Order: sequence, then structure tokens, then C-alpha cells
Amino acid sequence: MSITYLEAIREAQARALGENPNVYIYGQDVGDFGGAFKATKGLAAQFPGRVIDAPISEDAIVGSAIGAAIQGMRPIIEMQFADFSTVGLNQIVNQAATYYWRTNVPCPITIRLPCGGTSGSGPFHSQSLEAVYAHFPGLVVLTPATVEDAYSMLLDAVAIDDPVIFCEHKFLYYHLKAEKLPTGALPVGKARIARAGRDLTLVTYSAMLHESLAAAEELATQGYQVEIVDLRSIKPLDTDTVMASVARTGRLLCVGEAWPWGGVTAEVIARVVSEGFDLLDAPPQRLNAKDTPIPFHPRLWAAHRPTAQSITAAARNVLNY
Amino acid sequence: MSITYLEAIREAQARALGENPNVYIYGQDVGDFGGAFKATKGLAAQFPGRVIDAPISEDAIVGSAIGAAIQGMRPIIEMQFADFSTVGLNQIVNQAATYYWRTNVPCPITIRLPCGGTSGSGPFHSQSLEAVYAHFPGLVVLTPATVEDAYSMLLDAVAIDDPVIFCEHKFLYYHLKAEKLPTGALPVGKARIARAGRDLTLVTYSAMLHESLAAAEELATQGYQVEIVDLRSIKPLDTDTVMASVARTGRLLCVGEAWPWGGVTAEVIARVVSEGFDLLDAPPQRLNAKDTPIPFHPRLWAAHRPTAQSITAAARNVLNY
Amino acid sequence: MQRLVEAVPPAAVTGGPNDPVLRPSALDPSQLRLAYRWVLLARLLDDKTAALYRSGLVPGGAFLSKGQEALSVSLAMQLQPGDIYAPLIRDTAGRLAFGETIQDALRSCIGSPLGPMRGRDGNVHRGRPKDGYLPMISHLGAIPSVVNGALIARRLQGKPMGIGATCIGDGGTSTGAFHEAMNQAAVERLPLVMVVADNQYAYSTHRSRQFACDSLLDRAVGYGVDGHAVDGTDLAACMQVMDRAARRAREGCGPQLIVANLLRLCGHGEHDDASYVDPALKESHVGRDCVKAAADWLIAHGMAAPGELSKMQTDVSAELEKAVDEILRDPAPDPNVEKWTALATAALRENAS
Amino acid sequence: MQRLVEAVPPAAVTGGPNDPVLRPSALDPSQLRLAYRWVLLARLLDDKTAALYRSGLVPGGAFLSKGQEALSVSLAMQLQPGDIYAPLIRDTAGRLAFGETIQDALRSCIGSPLGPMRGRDGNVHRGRPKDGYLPMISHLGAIPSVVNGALIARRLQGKPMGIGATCIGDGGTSTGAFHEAMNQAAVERLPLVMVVADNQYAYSTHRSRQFACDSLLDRAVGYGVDGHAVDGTDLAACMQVMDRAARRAREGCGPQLIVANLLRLCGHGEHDDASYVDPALKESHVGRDCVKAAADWLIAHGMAAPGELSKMQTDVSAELEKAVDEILRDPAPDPNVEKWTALATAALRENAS
Ligand SMILES: Cc1ncc(C[n+]2csc(CCOP(=O)(O)OP(=O)(O)O)c2C)c(N)n1
Ligand SMILES: Cc1ncc(C[n+]2csc(CCOP(=O)(O)OP(=O)(O)O)c2C)c(N)n1
Ligand SMILES: [Mg+2]
Ligand SMILES: [Mg+2]
Repeated sequence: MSITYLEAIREAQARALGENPNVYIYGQDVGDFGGAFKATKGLAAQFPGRVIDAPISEDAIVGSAIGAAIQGMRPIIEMQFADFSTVGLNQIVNQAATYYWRTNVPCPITIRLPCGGTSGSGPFHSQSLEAVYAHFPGLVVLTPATVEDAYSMLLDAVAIDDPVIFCEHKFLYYHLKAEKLPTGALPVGKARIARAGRDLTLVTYSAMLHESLAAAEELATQGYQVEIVDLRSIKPLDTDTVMASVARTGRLLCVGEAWPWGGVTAEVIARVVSEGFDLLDAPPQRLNAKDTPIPFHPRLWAAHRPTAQSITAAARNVLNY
Repeated sequence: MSITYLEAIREAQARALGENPNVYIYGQDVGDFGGAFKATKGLAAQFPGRVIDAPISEDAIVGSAIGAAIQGMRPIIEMQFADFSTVGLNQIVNQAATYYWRTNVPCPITIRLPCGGTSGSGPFHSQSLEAVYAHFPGLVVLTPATVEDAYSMLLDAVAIDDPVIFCEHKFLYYHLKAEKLPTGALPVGKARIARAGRDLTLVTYSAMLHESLAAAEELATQGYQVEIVDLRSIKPLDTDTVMASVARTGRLLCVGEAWPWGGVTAEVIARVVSEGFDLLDAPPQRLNAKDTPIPFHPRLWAAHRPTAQSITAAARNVLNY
Repeated sequence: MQRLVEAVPPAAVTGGPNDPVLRPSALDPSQLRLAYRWVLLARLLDDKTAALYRSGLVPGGAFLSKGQEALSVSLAMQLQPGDIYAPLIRDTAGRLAFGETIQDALRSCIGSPLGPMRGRDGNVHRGRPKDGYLPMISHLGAIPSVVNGALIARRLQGKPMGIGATCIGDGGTSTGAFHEAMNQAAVERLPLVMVVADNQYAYSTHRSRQFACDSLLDRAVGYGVDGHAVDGTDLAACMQVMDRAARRAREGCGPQLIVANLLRLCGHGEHDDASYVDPALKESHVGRDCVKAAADWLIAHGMAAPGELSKMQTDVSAELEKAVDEILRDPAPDPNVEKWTALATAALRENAS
Repeated sequence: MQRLVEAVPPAAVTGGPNDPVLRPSALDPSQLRLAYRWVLLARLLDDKTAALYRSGLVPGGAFLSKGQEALSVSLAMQLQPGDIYAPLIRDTAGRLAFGETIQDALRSCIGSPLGPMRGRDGNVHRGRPKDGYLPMISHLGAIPSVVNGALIARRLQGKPMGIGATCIGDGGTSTGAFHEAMNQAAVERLPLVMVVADNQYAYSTHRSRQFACDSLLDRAVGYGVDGHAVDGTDLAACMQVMDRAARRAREGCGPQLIVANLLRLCGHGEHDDASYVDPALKESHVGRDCVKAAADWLIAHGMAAPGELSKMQTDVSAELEKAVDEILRDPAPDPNVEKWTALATAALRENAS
């Protein structure tokens, strides 16, 4: 048996629905159709009345999830694409994220954002908005990079008493496969050493983990041992694990698919240098997408985001400093 | 004569309206009423038909400005509070910001965001959202800290061919005064040394400039010479000026009123360490608001944002490293 | 499907004996006297809030409900335990009738740590979600969909749905969020009672710059919901129309849109002298004081004696003064004991600052 | 103010001789033949796009207009130089009628650097703003307010306003952005011609899960704008209703809302087999093919001879093949010559990456 990242998301939702009667799913086309990406395929039939088609009203979709959450439900919201969450952003950052702080009443919502670039998807179906949500207090922002994490962290998300932005990467949906679903997992909020190495700490998350792993393979053939930290959660951000790795390697490269300004990579570097400046033997570097909208044509897109090749080059610069 | 920060904003708009027939102002209550803060006072009478009251429709307000801009107009949009711009965010970041890149047709809009905290304003009338807008490609984000910059940079904003997020700080509206309006100004995009010093580079912007200047005064009495860089523009960000200062002082503290995660302070530190690591004699530090919504009660609010006192303490830590 | 759209012209809402909609005889005098007590208390509480504001005890601003008391109270008086109530900016009267204490109201205005918002939020941004009493955020239009969600929760939980009641201004109807929520409620056929207080202005902006239909009631048919017009200056009319709307919502007739005409009898906030309000409007029917009109009406219809009402005023004032004395002894919030976290989940907190 | 709200029942829109709204005699046969030429070309262009998609030459997805051609072309044919046109996802026919070349259309689909979007954006996200032809972004509802702004610009510049024409689906009307824009247009009394293509589904979601009014036309009165219903499968009816709506907009009667009934005769995109579409709908009047129906109608009313139409088909196919041959020789965009900046202002560019 083998299971894809997308199937893991479906299975996690099936399990959450099965185990907790307060869980329901709400989003455009999530019902009989099973969602634009089929992440809810079959669930409407399996859980009648609990997988509900929404009108094209992202603001009201999130708003209603808030109302249901404070009444004891555990809504899972599917945005059709992360890009469209900007239309519901106000409810997310100003109402859901502040609810507990204002009222002492928790607001447990899981907002699934199918995010990241895929070939030919263009500027409005490719965005990675994790840094935008992480900037606002009151949200947990998860960025699973593996099939196992997609499954276990989605279950975590539903169990967490705070609003969770669950950034699932569309590029990984079909291509990433695992043997089976995990039985245990790291606690949510903890980063993971995805590959051990002593020469360079490469901090990354989501789809860029796989580009980074490929880069590390390439660099290994050249004698460099790259340690890769998969953040898993970008808010909270597990600075300790990153710092411990930098303490071992003395070098840091941060790689993210999102835009550079104020992104995860900037946040990681700011933390590492302010708390672990003396651990560093070389200037920490970051590699992100270019600071333009995400291009439609595959050739432009391939040059816009980091790839194994550009990561290899950036890593070599840090290694050779 | 003396002129406030708020009056400077009014005067800049009056001049822009007077000099360019394509300029108009659109926003809630900006007409005869002169705006919630009186930033457009008298302008409707002086420029009939060109200072227009809008319905409570931030999305359509920005959307219409885009349509007017690509037809040759130079709209100035007043959001009643920066906090409410989240409702129009999609039009700003996905339509205005991408317009030139997609079509080669410039989209010159100035969006005025009355931002930042004032006592008793609470979680929804105090926000500083500059980092959110700076994360998206295609926007210019300006953060004037002085009466002179409020005036000259607003004129710059109207002249710029790109959408500009003009973050004007409400705390400075009435309290900050200058002798007269400036006749010249630094080019937009350039930072300014607001105070020279050789011991520490303190990078800041907007209202925090004044808290930082007070901290520098205090530290001067203790024999420390703090150099203060007022960023003025946070996107583009004048890394050169910051770096030149750090080259002189070897120490860096970044202060911002916004939330920490992915804020201006993280971006500045990431840039300085990746390009000027060897210039630093101590770990760069940052000081921001706490990572919670902005509290209503003045005593909580005073503890939530950086103040001269907490800046002094943070600076002393860096100085004593 | 047949829809009820009642466009009662304001003239008919003043309660003539031949008006089929509004018959004083159909009203319960004790309910009306109770309603009057709440609007009176609300008005006095507003005056007190303004006084505290002027003496510097209220941080930020003071936002009063003057002119909207009759409308506000009549919605809240329809609510039963288990219902959801999400009032907006000018609902002092409804909040009190729903069960909010004077102390909670005043504590929110001064930012007391003993109030429901504990100094974190203030003034009209208050509520107690556990009691079905939802706090507003400032962003207009953001609340109705939250009420929808609370009702959806009950449907999913198989609990009695009750009804969900909320309010918005003429200006708030221009928000996309309001539209999405109304449409969502209609699609889900939720028992949402949505009151639009058309008080002629949104801050300084006249309704003619806010919408182009003759009455916002014209929106009901477009959402496919029942619509009710009411004279918001007339307490008896408001009580009867709300009674019918709430009953229809409870009976499964789906969302109810009530549009009331009235005038804001104060500034947007106490910082605003409202000099932009057309004097002719103040002189017109829409500008009459609903609290005074209610007193006159009760007396004229023999539902209360003048002495009864002045005694009520004395009692209510004493109650108010007592509460003020109490809350003015509250401590200020202490930043050193404040937890400074926005997360409910302790394990996920970090202290980046 | 008096408002025109025409709720023409679909039955009346098929063009019977006694229908006061639709009289074939009022139609200009040459205009109808021209319209037919565009819908035919649009259909063939869609088929070609699908073929290119299947052969892997179209990145992303292919989004076709099948079933919406008659509605789309009749709006665009009302437009004159200086007007604003902001088509949406299913406006292949209108785009062509407005003056878009086949080359521009195809180049956008393959992401050619020689197309208007230069490979940066693709498929239906195309336009040439300098020609008054505005490109859509994906976010539904985000375009109508942009059209409003273009019209406001002309008013402010003292130029002739022309009209602004745009389209949205049944699903798109649920967005807050759509509501804000309609209301804004009404308040500003702009010559906006807003076409709602109610094609029964938004992706897989049936209209019954999208709104609760009987027809989206019921929204017109709530915005205070003129409303027009039309059978979107009937080219002649569409031409007449659009003619009237555009004329009223030009004459200063404010925004015009047209609601058309039709069925999407393809998947949401070419990846979608649309198996969720109710077969009964396909068999019903709303499911008939507007292109075929138009041909039948032209012949039945003596406005075109069968031979004329098949010659048209031959000509149009040849034109299309020629364009395909041309664009398939285009180079791919080159990341090395790409400027990689989102800013128009060279002095403000920086290269953080
Ligand atoms: C989305 C949004 N935009 C702007 C504001 C600023 N604002 C606060 S109250 C107000 C006027 C509200 O008018 P209305 O809805 O008619 O209510 P009223 O004050 O008349 O009771 C405005 C514009 C806001 N709160 N939310
Ligand atoms: C704000 C927003 N939310 C979600 C989507 C995803 N989406 C794209 S098309 C579509 C369905 C549109 O349906 P409709 O408006 O009826 O147009 P049709 O496709 O039927 O022509 C959806 C949900 C989007 N583009 N924008
Ligand atoms: Mg109002
Ligand atoms: Mg549709």
C-alpha cells in the first residue's frame, strides 16, 4: 500500500470526523464533489450533513466557523486556494485570532490553505501566505512537508484550541507518497532534523524541504554534509532545534518558497543571530522566491522559486565562506 | 507659524490637488466632514467634486481607485483606520500590486493608512500593518516619522507610478510640530541619519523614532552615543544607509511598534547579517510590540509597545555586550 | 416559495386603531413598561458614560445609543435563554434587556480588569460568549456570519436552534461581509433576526451616499428572506414587529430582515458634535426622541401613570449611581500580571518580542 | 425615483411575435449574422484550446465558454470605442467581438511572450488596459469595482463616460466584493452594465446552495438599479436586451443589471467532466446549445441561408488554423531576459531574493 500527501489529508479528516462529532468541514465544492483537489472525496457520503458546500463567500465562511467554534464545534475550513484566503483574511486575523485573547473563550478552527506553486498556476493560484498569517498574534501556522506530517499535524490542528492555519502544499498533493500512515508523531510546534550533517544548517519547510534534500544529496557528492531542519510549524517556531543545529554546524541557510520581505527566512535569521550570534562562522543567508508575483509560464516559474539547483549554489556560497 | 504632522498631510493633499487635475481623494467621511481625523478638512470646498465620500466598502474603494488609476488618475485613498484596510487587502495586494507586472500599465494609487497606537484605541484602531503590505511584491510602503516627511513623502507617494501604502502615524497627528513645511527632501526610498553616534546603530521608523530619540538622549547622559537611522521607507528598504551606519558602530538594535514575527525589524536584521556580518561586534537585537492584540487600557497599552524606557534598556544590553 | 415582505409605511406605524399591523390592544402592558424601564436606564447609562468620558475616566471614545433605544430593546426582549445575541455599537438598551449588568457595561468603558473584557478591549466591544452574548469587533459587517455559525453549530449538534439576533447600521450594509452573511443565512435558512438601524447617517455620511434603493428593506427579496419595516422611534411598533419577526424565525421561516427608520440623537462618538445632521431631519418625525415618545405613548394609552414613570426614573437612577460607585473603586489592569499571550494552548506559546 | 425592473419570464424570451420585448423585426439581420460569426469562432476557438490543452501545450488549465457565447457576444457588440470592457472566465465570444485577436487569446493560453500577458499570467486572465480591455484577476468579484473606477475617472476628467461592461457568474454574486461594487455603482449612478450569467452551477455547486432568492434579478431593486432578465440560450433575445440595457446606461439611467439563465456546456475547466450536472437540466430549455439554436433561428427567420452559415464556418475555421500555425512558432518566455521586478518606478526597485 502507498498513500499520497493528499490522501493523508483526506484520511486525517475522515478520522477527525469519525472520532469527534463536533468536527465538520465547510468550503466551496467540498461536499459530493469532494473538493477542487479531492481532499474531501467521499466524506460527504460517509458523514452525511457534516461536509457542507459553501457559497463563494470567504468572509462569511470564516465568520461562521468562528461562531460554530465558540459554540463547541471544531470546524475544518477548506479554502479552494490559499490565494483566496485574502478575501477572508479580516475574519481570520481580526476576529478568530483575537477571540481567545479578548474573551477567554477558545476559537478552535482549522483553516486549510492549499498553497504553493505548481507549474502553470500563475499569480493567483500559487501563493504561500504563511508569513502573512504568522505576523498576526493568535494564530498557529503549520507547514507540513511530508505525508506523515500532513496526516498527524492535521489531526493536531483539529485538536488545538486555537485557530490554525494549515498550509498544505499543492505540489506535494499527488507526487509525495509514503508507505503508510504514521502511528506516532513529533509534538506540534517542534522542528525535525530531516537529514543530519555537520557542515551547514539548512532551515526550510513545506515543498522546499524536498528541493533542499535534493540539494543536500548533490552537495554530499561534493563532500559537504548538510543538516536539514524541517520547521513543520512556523508559528510557533522551534528556535531551539534550529539553534542546536547551528551550534553543531556554524553555518545557516534558510530556504522558503514565499516572497523574501519579512518571510519565514527573515524571521529565522533574526532569531538565530540575536540569540546565537557567536555560534556562526559565516554570515547566515536566505533564499526565497523572487519579489514579483508568481509567473504563469513554467519556464518563468522555475526561475522564480528556489530549486535544488539554486539551493545548491546558495549552500555552496555559505559553505565556502 | 507652526504646523502639525496632520496639517502637513492636509497641506500635501491640498498641493497635490492644486497641482495635478488627476488627483482626487476618496474615502469614508473625507468630504464636507473632512475625515475622521480632519486630514482632508476644507479640501472638499476648495476642490469641488474631487474629495468624495465613499460608502463603507473598502474593497470597492480600492477597486475603483485601481480602475481610475489605470485611466490616468492619481487617487488618494483614505482608510478610516489602517486596521480596516484588511477588508480591502485583496484589492491592494492582488490587484493593485500586480497590475503593472501583469499588464505593463502602471497603477499609481496612494493608500493612506492612519496607523499605530494611541491611548485607549484598542485592538482594532491601533494596528501597524506595514510588514503585511511589504511582504507582497509590487507595493511601495512609506512610514514618515516627521512633519517634513509626512508632507514631502505624501507628495512623493502621489507622484510615484506604483501603488503606495502611506503609513501615517496617528500618535504623531497632533503632537508632532514643525516650524514650516519643507522645501526639499531626501529622495523617497532613502533612509536618514536622525541622530549621529558612534556606539550603536538604532534602526527605526514612524512613531518609534521619537521614543528612540528620547532613549538616545537618556543614554547620552550615560555616555553612550547612539546613531539613529530613520528608515522613512520600509519598502524599498535602504540597506546601504543602515549598513554604512553599522560599519561605523558595530552594533545594531532595531525597534518597531508592529508585532515581531516577520516585521520590519526581522527584515532589517536579516539583511544586515547576510551582507554585513563581519561589521558586527555584538548580536543584533530587535524590540517590538508584544505578540498579542493591542490592548485597550492605557496601562496595558504602555506595556505592550516599545517605549523610550524599554528601548533604553534594550540598547544598553547591546551596548554592554 | 412564498415570502413575506411587509413594507409598512412609517405613517402607518404610529399605531392608529385601524392599522392591521399594529394594535395597542395586542400589546402586553407589563412588557411595554418593562421595555420602557430598559430604554430609560439605557439613556441614563449613556448620559453617565458621557459624563465619565468628559471627566477623563473613559479611555478612547464613548459611543452612545441615543435614538436607538426603542429599536434595540424590542429585539433583545424577544430573546430567550439559549438564543444568541450579538449587539452592535448602539445597543445599550438591548444589552441591558438581554441581561448585561450596568457594572459590565461601565467596566468595559473604563477598561476595568473586573469587566468582561478585562481592559483588553473596551467600550462597545464587549460580550460574554458563554452566555450567548457575542462581543463585536470594530470591522463593520464582521458579526452576522458569526451568528450564523453559532446557529449552524446547534443544527449540527442536534440542539434546539433558538434564534440569533444582531444589528447593523445603514452604513454597515455597504460592507461585503454583511452581504455574504445575509446570503449565507438565507442559503442555510437560519433563524437569524437581522435588524438594520437606518439612522440616516454613517458617521457624517448621509444615507444618500451609502445606497441607492428607496429603503434597505428592498434588499430582502434579493436575499430571499422575509422583510419588515418599522418606525424606529415608536417603541410599541418596534415591540410588535420584533415579536412577529422573532416568531417567524423560531417557526422555521428563515432569516428575518427588519429595517427601522430613526435618527442618531448624538454624535458618532462623544468627540463628534454631529453638526452635519440636517436640522430638518431633527425636526421631522424621524428625529423625535423614542424614549420620550414611549413615555407619552404609555400615558396616552393608559398603560402607565405619570407617577409610575417618574418613580421608575428615580429607581433606575439610584441603581445606576450605585453601580457607578462600585466600579469606580475597581483597580486598573496590571501589565505585570497580564499573561501577554494570544494563544489558548499553553504548549504552543512562545515569547517573541 | 422610478426604476425599471423587468422580470421577463424565460418563456417569453424565446421571441414569439407577440412578445413586446422581443421582436425579430426590431433586429438588424447583419448585426445578428455578425454576432453569429463571433459565437461560431468562439466555439471553435474553445475546441482548439481544449485540443492544445490535451496535447500538453497549455500550462495550467483550460477554461471554456461553451453555452455562454450568445450572452457574451451580445454584451460586447454593444460596446463602442472608448467604452470599458472587463470580461470574465466565460467570455471568449465577447472578447473576440470586442476586438481581441485569436492570436492574443491563444498566446495567453500557451503563455507566449508575444501575447498581452507575456507568459506572466495566462488563459482567461488577459487584457489590454490601454484599449479599455481589462484583465481579470482570479478572485471573483474583484473586477466590477475596477470598472466603476474607470468610469469615475472619466467623470472626473470631464470626458465622455461611455459605458463599462462586465460579467460575473451566479457563484460570483455571493462575494462581498460584488455587492460592494454594485452598491458603489448605484450610489455613483455609473453607466455600468453588469451581466450575471446564471449558468446553474458554480464549479460543482448548484445555485440552490448559492442563493435563496428566486432569481438574482431580485437583487436589482435592492441596489436601486434597473434589472433585465434574459434567456441566455437565445442570441436574438440577448441582443435585444443588451441593446436596451446599454442604451439606458448611455442615457444616464445608471447601472443596469442583466440576469441570464443558461447552462455551462462544459466542465468548470477541461480537467472537470462536470458529471455533477443534473441530466434533466441538460435536456431542458436552459441546456440547449446557444450556438446551434442561433443558427436554427437565423435560418428559420430568413436572416441567413444555410449555405451562408456553412461558408462562414469554413472561413472561420481557416482563420483559426492560420492563427494557430502562427502562435505555435512563438518562442517560450526567457527567464534570463525577464526583468523580475513588480515596480514601474525604476528608482525604487531593489533585488531582495
Ligand atoms: C469595515 C469598516 N470600515 C470603516 C469603519 C469605521 N466606522 C466605524 S462606525 C462607522 C459608521 C457606521 O455607520 P452605520 O453603520 O450607519 O452605524 P451608526 O454609527 O450610524 O449606528 C464607520 C465608517 C469600520 N468600523 N469598519
Ligand atoms: C474569491 C474566490 N473564491 C473562490 C474562487 C475559486 N473559484 C473559481 S471559479 C469558481 C466557481 C465560479 O462559479 P460562477 O461564478 O458561477 O461562474 P461559472 O464558473 O459558473 O461561470 C470558484 C469557486 C475564486 N476564483 N475566487
Ligand atoms: Mg447609521
Ligand atoms: Mg456559474
